[in-house]
Amino acid sequence: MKETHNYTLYHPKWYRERVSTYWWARQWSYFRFILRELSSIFVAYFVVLILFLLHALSQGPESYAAIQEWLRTPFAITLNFISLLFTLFHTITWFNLTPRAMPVRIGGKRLPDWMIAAPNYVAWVVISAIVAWFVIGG
Amino acid sequence: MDISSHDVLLVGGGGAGLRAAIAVSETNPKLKVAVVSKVYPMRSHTVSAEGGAAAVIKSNDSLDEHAYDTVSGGDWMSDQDAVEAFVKEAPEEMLRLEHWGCPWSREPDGHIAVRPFGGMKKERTWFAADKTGFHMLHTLFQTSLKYNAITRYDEFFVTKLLVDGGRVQGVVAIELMSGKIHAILAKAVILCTGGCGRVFPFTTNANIKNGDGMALAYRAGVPLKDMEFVQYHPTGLPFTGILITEAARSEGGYLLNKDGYRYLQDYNLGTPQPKPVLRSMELGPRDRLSQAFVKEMEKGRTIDTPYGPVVHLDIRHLGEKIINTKLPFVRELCLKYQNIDPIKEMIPVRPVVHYMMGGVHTDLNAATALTGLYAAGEVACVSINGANRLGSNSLTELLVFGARAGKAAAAFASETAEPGSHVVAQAMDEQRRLERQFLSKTDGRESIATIREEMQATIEKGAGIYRTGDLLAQAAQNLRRLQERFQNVAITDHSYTFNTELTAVLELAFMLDVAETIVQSALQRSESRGAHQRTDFPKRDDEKYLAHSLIYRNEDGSSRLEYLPVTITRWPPAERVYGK
Amino acid sequence: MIDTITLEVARYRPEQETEPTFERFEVPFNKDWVVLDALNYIKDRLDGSLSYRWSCRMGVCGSCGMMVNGEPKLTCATFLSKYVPGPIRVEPLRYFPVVRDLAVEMTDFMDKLKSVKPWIIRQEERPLSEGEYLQTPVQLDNYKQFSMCINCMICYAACPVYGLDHHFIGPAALALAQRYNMDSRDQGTDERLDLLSQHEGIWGCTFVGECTKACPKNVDPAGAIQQYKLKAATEWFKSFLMPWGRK
Amino acid sequence: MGKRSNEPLVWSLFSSGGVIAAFMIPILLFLFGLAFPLGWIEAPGYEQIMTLVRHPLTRLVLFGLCSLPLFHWAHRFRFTLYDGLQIKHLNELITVFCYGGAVVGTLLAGYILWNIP
Ligand SMILES: Cc1cc2nc3c(=O)[nH]c(=O)nc-3n(C[C@H](O)[C@H](O)[C@H](O)COP(=O)(O)OP(=O)(O)OC[C@H]3O[C@@H](n4cnc5c(N)ncnc54)[C@H](O)[C@@H]3O)c2cc1C
Ligand code: SF4
Ligand code: F3S
Ligand code: FES
Repeated sequence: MKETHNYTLYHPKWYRERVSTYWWARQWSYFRFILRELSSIFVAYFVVLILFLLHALSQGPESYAAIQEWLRTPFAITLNFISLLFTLFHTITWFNLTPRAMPVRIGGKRLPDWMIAAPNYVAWVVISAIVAWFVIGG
Repeated sequence: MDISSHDVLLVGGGGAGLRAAIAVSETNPKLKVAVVSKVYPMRSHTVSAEGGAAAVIKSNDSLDEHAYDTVSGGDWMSDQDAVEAFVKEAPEEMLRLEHWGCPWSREPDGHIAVRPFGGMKKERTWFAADKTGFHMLHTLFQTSLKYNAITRYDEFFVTKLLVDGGRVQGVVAIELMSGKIHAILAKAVILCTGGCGRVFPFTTNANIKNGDGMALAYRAGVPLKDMEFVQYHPTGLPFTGILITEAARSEGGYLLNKDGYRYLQDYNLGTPQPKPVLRSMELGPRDRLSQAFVKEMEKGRTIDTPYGPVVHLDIRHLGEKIINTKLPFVRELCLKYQNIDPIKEMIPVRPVVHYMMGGVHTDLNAATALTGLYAAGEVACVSINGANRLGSNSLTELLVFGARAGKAAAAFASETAEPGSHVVAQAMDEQRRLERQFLSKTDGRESIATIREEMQATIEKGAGIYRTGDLLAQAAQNLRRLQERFQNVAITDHSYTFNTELTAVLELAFMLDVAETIVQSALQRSESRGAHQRTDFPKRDDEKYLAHSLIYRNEDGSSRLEYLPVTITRWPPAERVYGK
Repeated sequence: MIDTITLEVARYRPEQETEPTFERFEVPFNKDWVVLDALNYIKDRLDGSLSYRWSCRMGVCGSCGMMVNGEPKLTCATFLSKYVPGPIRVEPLRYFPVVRDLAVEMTDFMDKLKSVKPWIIRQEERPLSEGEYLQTPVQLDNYKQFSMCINCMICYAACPVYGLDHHFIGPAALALAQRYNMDSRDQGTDERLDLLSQHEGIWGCTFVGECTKACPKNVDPAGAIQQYKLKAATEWFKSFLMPWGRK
Repeated sequence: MGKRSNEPLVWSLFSSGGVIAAFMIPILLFLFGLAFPLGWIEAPGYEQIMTLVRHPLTRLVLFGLCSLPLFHWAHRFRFTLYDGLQIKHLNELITVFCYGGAVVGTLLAGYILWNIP
């Protein structure tokens, strides 16, 4: 019993726990959530990268060559590798959440989640192929 | 002490209480209504009701048939004027709930769907899958939020009715959160505190069903009616007492003994058919089914388990689809609590205390013998259920008589004077009693749990499915001894904040009173009728006992019984025939 | 097979303590027991002053939610055997103020339930004499899932957004709003939408999704909220493009 | 908080950005960030890329690809700051930083794409 404690009759003090600043580190599912949210930073990074590339393109072949040079540095490779992992994580979590946000009903029955998520993955493969075809071969 | 004042006060926020509160507000929106409940309203035990609620809505059905089923199901102990009013108002009340949003199960064309139920000759039980009570309670609760005239006192435990000048004028209640004691005054009080299954050791009833309202009324000098009639439901899960709804049988489930034999055919309940037949076999009334179980047990044809003998409820032949759409909760409960899948395995079941036919004696408008005091729901006995309630009549009863109580109390409150100041002094006395007897008591020796368990064992032994004069007399004696020991009960928790030991001890006191009324009423009824089976008087005796028992509390704490003739209007007593 | 199992139960007695402590109790181990049975054993035989809420013991009244080994659970539906050999840590539901021992304060939650107008809103009531509203099983199925909520508040204890900001209306209340919106008998969607498209309403939810994972009744509040967002966004564009379309 | 907020707008931008990012970013990042620099696949030449980028349709897609994912970032990052760091009291600052950043990025993208010869 603490000496300093005072109780007012009929007005018990409620105990409120402050949520720790590191709440997201305490539980695996929360940590996963934070990782998902942080993937947005890498999305933004990607946009910045694209903007640099485009800017270099508009400046002529030398600038474009320079930026390609930079892209070959180990730092850039590492950064892009990590970014790729995060954006993949974004893609997967995003697809898997669509059935939650957009349930589809056919004949009064709710389609199982995977049936709604699956077309996303198919479309993803197709779109990726098209993009690659344009960039590489187009 | 806090004092507040309202026009109409409800004790209890279950189905009956909420329906009554809304009825008061609709009758006279100016009236200030208070709902006092020891748990948040949506925790009330109405939430557990599974199977459904009966009301005539289909064209092949009629009010007379519903009335007849009810009267014969109750072994002619029901007051027939009450039954007629009940069946007549039932459809309208159920429709009202539909309009408030209750998710009733539907037919493909969008009309209300109905299912058969035990003891009913026609399919007339409305259902919301197998969570009917849950949906009804939440619909009522959510709808009640709309009415600004309704003030709620959530988690307030009522300890006493304030009576002065021959009328009730409010209650004393403990606010659990703070321990503060309140005098909540009102011109009219409606008791809706539900049943008292916890008096027994093995029950489907929740922890909060301790007969509080019955004891409150009894202590205030109001008679309790037909307390000897306690319903055993034939199919509870062993150990937990969790109910497997009658709907499991009405959808076509079989009851099988140790040898896989549909034993009900041996007990005058018809011949087995593959499909369910109304008022026959598994769809017989609950009293007869529970009694058949005991007979099977005596013949050694039940299955022994660590939690007592059981029989099997077999629904496997219904198939996965029906089970998942019509009985999903049954499956959920079996998987979760019994670790079996009823699609593949048989469900072990045994009779379990379920419902109280008796209760606070009221008239057709839910008025009790005490001016200003009304009662509705399981706590009350208007007497539609007689000696045995038919499944699915109770939920409807909450609505019909909840609404009637609300209207009557509203009318009464509109032309009645404010509560006087005398009752405040009474409330102070009650506060001092609570302090002295419980909160500041440090010298007790008896454990709450022990007294409670002994009480439960006593009443089970004396007033179980089959009773005898000797065992009842012994039980009465035991209960008196327990009452004495209770004076010496030990209280370890002296805190004002959320003191659940205090509520447990108050509930135990209520239960001891209620147990006594059950045993005394049963002792005096020397006949067998419905749920009251005396092996020493195995016959029904209409000559002497076509009458309700009314039990009163004497000044010295002892009880006395009176009898009131049953009201017969159109259906003279006859033999109860099932399976034909 | 073990004979006993240890429970570490959070105690908070505001008359004596400023913050919770843990107390250890040893209870008999029985494979048929749920955590609530163990608590009842403690209350009946070891320490009568332990305070917590419970009622139905069949997972439908919603009173017995607590943290069991760090996860929000209905204690009447959580078996001891899952945690063998123990110890089992039992705490009050997270993110709510603690009143005493295992009981939390819930008026905030109750106010939130009311704030979403969880009742049928009609421009015109249908007279009882006209019978029931027709509602096909398919229409029923549209909202049925969201009507299964037992108000156990477990989803609140799972949702960090609620933990961080108590103004957030939270999963169960939003699922309840959606339950009425999707009901073919209801006409109050617009009214509720105005209320809930504010920041504290649906937009606070960042789709952590833990509410749905923790919900013992498969209500899927996370889904309800996202569907609501989609609806609110569509309505927003509609009212932007056709300002005359809304009242 | 009586008035209707702008949340539906930013949320819609966030969602569409999320969709685009999910579908397009991994492949592009793989090609430009790893496959080309590491020589797994032969990188297209300057002129080849320019031909592609000059096409108005490509510019439109690129504009969307830059702008919307920035709003996706802005929205998520805003909430991550609120919740992860518990600094909701800096609400205004965060909002300006995040959505402001996205708007600036969008303008920049427009400018660059417009000026590609
Ligand atoms: C498992 C189960 C299944 C059932 N299934 C069906 C069915 O399918 N069909 C059917 O028709 N019937 C069924 N019944 C019966 C029916 O559900 C009950 O009879 C009915 O719900 C009782 O409702 P009530 O409003 O009278 O009381 P309850 O719902 O029990 O409410 C009692 C209220 O009183 C309050 N209260 C009690 N004591 C105090 C006090 N001292 N101070 C303050 N407040 C107090 C409580 O807080 C609570 O709010 C079933 C019952 C059980 C147990
Ligand atoms: S949504 Fe689920 S977890 Fe949340 S209160 Fe309702 S039943 Fe409990
Ligand atoms: S956990 Fe919380 S953030 Fe949203 S999806 Fe569920 S309410
Ligand atoms: S006690 Fe009712 S839900 Fe657990």
